Amino acid sequence: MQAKPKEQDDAALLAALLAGELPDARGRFGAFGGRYVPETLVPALERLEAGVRDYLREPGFQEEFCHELFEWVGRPTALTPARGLSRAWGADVWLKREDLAHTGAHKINNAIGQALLAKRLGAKRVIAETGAGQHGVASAAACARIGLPCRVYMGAVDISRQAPNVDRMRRLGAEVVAVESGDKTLRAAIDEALRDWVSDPDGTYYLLGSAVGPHPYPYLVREMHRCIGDEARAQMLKQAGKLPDAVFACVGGGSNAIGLFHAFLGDPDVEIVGVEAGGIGSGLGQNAATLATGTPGVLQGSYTMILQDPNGQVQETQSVSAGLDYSGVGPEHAFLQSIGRVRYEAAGDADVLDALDEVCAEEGILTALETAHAFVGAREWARKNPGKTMLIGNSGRGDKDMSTLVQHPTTRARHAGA
Amino acid sequence: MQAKPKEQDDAALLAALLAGELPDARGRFGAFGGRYVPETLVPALERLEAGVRDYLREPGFQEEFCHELFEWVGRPTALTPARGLSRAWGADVWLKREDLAHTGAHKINNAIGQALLAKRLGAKRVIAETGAGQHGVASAAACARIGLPCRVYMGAVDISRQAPNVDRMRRLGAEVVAVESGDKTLRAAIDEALRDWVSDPDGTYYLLGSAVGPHPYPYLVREMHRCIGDEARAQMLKQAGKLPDAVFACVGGGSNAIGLFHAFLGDPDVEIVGVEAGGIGSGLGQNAATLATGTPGVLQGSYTMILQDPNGQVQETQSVSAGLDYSGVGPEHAFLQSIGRVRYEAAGDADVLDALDEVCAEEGILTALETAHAFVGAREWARKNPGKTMLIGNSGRGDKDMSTLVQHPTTRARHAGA
Amino acid sequence: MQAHERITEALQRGAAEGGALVPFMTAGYPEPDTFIETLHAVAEHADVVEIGVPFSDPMADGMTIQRSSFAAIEKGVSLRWILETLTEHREDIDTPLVLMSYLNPLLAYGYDELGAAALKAGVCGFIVPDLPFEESAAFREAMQAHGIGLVQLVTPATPADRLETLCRESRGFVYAVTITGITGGGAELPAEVTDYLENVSEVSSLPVCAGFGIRSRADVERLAGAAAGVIVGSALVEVLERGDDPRAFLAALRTP
Amino acid sequence: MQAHERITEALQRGAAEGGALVPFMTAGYPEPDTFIETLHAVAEHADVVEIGVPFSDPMADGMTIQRSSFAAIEKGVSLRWILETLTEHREDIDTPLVLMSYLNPLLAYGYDELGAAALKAGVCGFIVPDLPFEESAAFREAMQAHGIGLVQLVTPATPADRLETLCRESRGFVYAVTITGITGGGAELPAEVTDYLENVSEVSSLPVCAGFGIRSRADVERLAGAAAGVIVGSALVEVLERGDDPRAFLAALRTP
Ligand SMILES: Cc1ncc(COP(=O)(O)O)c(C=O)c1O
Ligand SMILES: Cc1ncc(COP(=O)(O)O)c(C=O)c1O
Repeated sequence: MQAKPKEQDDAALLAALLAGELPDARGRFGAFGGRYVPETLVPALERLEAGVRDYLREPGFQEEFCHELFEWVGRPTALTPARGLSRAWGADVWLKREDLAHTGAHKINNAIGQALLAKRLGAKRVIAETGAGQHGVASAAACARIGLPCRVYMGAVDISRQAPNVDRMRRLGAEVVAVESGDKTLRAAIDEALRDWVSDPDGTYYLLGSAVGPHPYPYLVREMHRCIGDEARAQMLKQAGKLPDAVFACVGGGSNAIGLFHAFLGDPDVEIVGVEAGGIGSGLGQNAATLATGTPGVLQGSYTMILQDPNGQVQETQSVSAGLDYSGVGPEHAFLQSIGRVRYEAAGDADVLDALDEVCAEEGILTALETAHAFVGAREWARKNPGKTMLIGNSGRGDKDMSTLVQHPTTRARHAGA
Repeated sequence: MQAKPKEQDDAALLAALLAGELPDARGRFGAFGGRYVPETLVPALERLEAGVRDYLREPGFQEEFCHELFEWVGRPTALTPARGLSRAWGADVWLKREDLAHTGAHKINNAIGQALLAKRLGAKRVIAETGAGQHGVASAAACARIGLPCRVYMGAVDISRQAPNVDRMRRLGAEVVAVESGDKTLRAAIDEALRDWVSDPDGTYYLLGSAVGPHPYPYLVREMHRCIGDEARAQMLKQAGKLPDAVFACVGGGSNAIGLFHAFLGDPDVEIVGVEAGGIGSGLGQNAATLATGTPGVLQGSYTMILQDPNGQVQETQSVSAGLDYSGVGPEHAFLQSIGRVRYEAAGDADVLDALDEVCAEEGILTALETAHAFVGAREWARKNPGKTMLIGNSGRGDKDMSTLVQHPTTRARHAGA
Repeated sequence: MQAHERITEALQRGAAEGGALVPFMTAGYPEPDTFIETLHAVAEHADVVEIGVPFSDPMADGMTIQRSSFAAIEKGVSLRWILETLTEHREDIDTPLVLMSYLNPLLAYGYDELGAAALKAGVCGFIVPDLPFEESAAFREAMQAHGIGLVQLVTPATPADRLETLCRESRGFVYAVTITGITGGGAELPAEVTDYLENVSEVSSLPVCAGFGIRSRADVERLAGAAAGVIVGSALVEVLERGDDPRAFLAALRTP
Repeated sequence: MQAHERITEALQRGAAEGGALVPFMTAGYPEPDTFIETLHAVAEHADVVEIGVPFSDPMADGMTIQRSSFAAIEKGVSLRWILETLTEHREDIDTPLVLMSYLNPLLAYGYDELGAAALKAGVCGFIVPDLPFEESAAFREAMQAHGIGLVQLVTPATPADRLETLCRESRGFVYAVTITGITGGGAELPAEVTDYLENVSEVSSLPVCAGFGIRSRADVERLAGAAAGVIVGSALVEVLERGDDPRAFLAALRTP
């Protein structure tokens, strides 16, 4: 990150990624990634890295993980032909249905996988952070399933705007701790979880919820979610009879997106688009479009794109969706953007709400506000590329968003007037 | 129903059911069932019956239905080995995960199936009733998917206690009509939906949400849900390597139960238990344990077991779960009870809340309050029958129940104290 | 003469006098105490009186009759009480009575006992809105044993062959529902209503009474030639609800 | 003499006089206006002063330092402002200064410019809590070019071989974190703390300062023999937060 890396061949970098050579020994995807943490956490992260190395590809662990995904999470999730949207957009649209996974979003893949890893590593307790509450609920559920106590850090602001998820976590046996510091949302919750971990790096397993943070988390979380893309690619071939022309996912920290994208990175004819939160405008503080509008920096353990002022102070974000409301992004996305393999763009709040309504009306699927961002990007793409086959990662369900949604009445209702 | 049917051979009746001879031409399961509706609806029900006859077994319809179940609902739903419960109960417990189906409960199987049928029958609009809101949400989603306008009748009391589901229905484009008459809960909503239907029997399709009502609904709804049991039976053989010794499901109207039970009725060694809402006591009006405590009568189109006073006035019910809070029950269950093939018992509110917490803590699954009744019955059975293999229908998720649950704090939390 | 023939006769007489009038009142509404008093008042301008047995789930009824039904149940009105009260005042009432009841209260009472008790109470027939013909054999037979008739309902949507069956099997009169809908609906009587009623009247050898949505003298006049009589339900229950005198209302329906 | 050697020297002097004291203060807290005034007051009883650069995400800090950090950012305190203000008052300050900063403000400033500006401001070293040794080469080299040192932190959990590396690569002093935890934690100093510090002191050729959780004269006395000096952070920031005079507090830490 120091001196600008000299111009490198993007294709070679992509090939290195696909060959499993990235992240490299220093936890880097090209310039991005690394491990920027207090000294206290270095041994803990080294232990975690060793655990990842020892267990992740070990047949016994893989079998256990796959069993939980199949038997408990409900994988494979469906691939839905979106007939209404296809008609409306003049395209052939398919949805990868992570909203059908246990607890209602892709987050559970990672939560159960890491909970199994925590158990192997002999952890006595698990901590996690959460923004919208989805990762908190997923962690609470996974820890109950595996039999580990779980504490979830959540910003005080998020606690009050995502009350149902707080109740779900508690009911699932997790302790929810309100974070009153910083911006009292996701970033502050991660900071607080890191503080907890620093205080007990041996007994505690930090179950990070997105493909962010210090190495090996971005890699680990991607591996936990790669089932999304692996399944979707096979399902496209089987159900649609071909690969999509373009793939779309929303990007907060970037876990659902990286899980979906990875399977298609090596397909040169597949265009890949990540959609971030465009919030209420393009100015600093008005959105959470880290890749589209941010600059490189170090946040929460990783060198990546972040939203910061000229002094390096990380900025608060703005988005109708709590789960994308984050000033950083996974370093692998920063890498994929830097080598031009994935394009990242932003979707504004108003378009997002409209897209959510369109998905409801056309498909009978109440998608999450986060997810609706992907549909905005896809819809625009369809306008410019008629008749193409498209795959959208439907990362979660919108039940958790009702309190926000009721403030924005739908205009698309198709009533059964008497 | 008039004169007591003379003693008949229960085995012969069961055989007739399994051979598809029941319901008979008059829509009867033995003494139960039939079609008790205003004359205006007779032609509409005859059309529906013809539609069921014409389409239900037609390969084109079956293919379309199966596709929607697979691609949109997310079937087959998982069969989960419940390791925590198995340990706690000293049994081998398996859960059929209808909570993972689109919109969060088994209700969607029936909703999408009937919506497809409505389309075939040329309906201009769909009406539905709902109690807890699950069938309303499922109907709203299915109608959006199929492209039909949808109106949902819901008791005013239920509207205020299940607000999130009301918002979900509206978001999915349905019109929700508050029913202010009668007990303002599910029974009143069915009455009101029937009144709507009487007013436009030609253009309207009434998408009834449980295995109740006039013929052919109990049969039609069962067929829509038989995938639950068919899948579960095959999954038990594959995953557990054998059939269960006992099968459990909660019973409101009885749709999830009949869907699960049917596949096992012909397995003489499989004990089958339906669990109704025991509410706060065994007195009339204190529960919704229709089969366990009711008497035969005619309610909402069907001769079945109902909760009534000596004057034949149908009684209000009491249960912590809105979805079981109903004074009637599907006639096929009354029949199965009468021939001794299925046992029905009641679970009281306090036990239900405790069982819900146990499932959360042991399995990381926030089950619905309705569903938790089945766990009460199963837990008791396990106590008396150690070491057996058990299958429980996990009919839905409990997200919708949070407002009720927060009033009953859990005592099982396994906290990650620092 | 069988009980149900008393209905037929009264309606034929009414028809001959310019059109029969069958008012509907919910038993014990607005007050159980004034049931008989109200019945007398209503009967003054009636050829036959239809008395509603309140039920918890009146699926074919609109808000007005629902309200009256729930209020009556609240105040303890039951089929048993209705029959006992009518029996007590049997001597004072010579207008033929028809009970309108959903099936379940009848089932709960027990068919065996019901026929005799109803006859004793002056009940000549039953209207059971949720008992279609196919399900009605047992009830019809049980009532028939006491000469009490089950009135069949027909609707504009009833197919021709079914209409013939229903008209043939009806007793007392044929209840021709004018609209597809529930009682007390706000809808106008449909344009084709007279054609429909004339057709039913042609098929039926019994008098045909038109019911549902009949509220005014104008309605009555419109149907006069096409049916033997009219049934007036919700409009009358509204009068009772307001505490007004049913006599004035019913008289106005009869007199141009 | 390189800038980082000034730190070492000052600490050795302090150690020889009964134990060095390194107070930590957040720059521009409680008020930017009184930054230099506060610094003078703190420096009076300090061998080296550690100045905190406020950061939006202070992940290794407890509530006290977080609060001071957020307050300072709110009031416009930035690395640029700190260096400019220190440079303005360069002449008045002869205590060696160490800047404690998370990495991102340093990155944003730019390493090339930073070394020169820091040197001009009297900064002799950096403590960067989220920059583990493996990631630090570029920063160390850029600072080293100006003689400015990067202080390495070690903890009770640091393995022996790593401890050796860190002690060897540290400049100015070695920061021995006493506890596994964040600054300002409520925990007591652990029983084994002196063994641990003695071990670090043995491995390190530089003075070792113990930091985290040191709040009182008693703490200072306890660690006196085992380390060259102590770093007092949260306890001092609390004093500043209350608006009390830091001199009295620091003097009491020194005097038995
Ligand atoms: C449904 C859903 N999608 C997407 C996200 C964003 O996270 P990520 O970018 O890590 O997938 C969240 C986070 O809460 C979420 O709940
Ligand atoms: C989750 C769940 N289970 C069970 C029921 C009860 O209905 P049934 O007995 O028809 O399955 C409901 C009704 O809302 C429900 O939501």
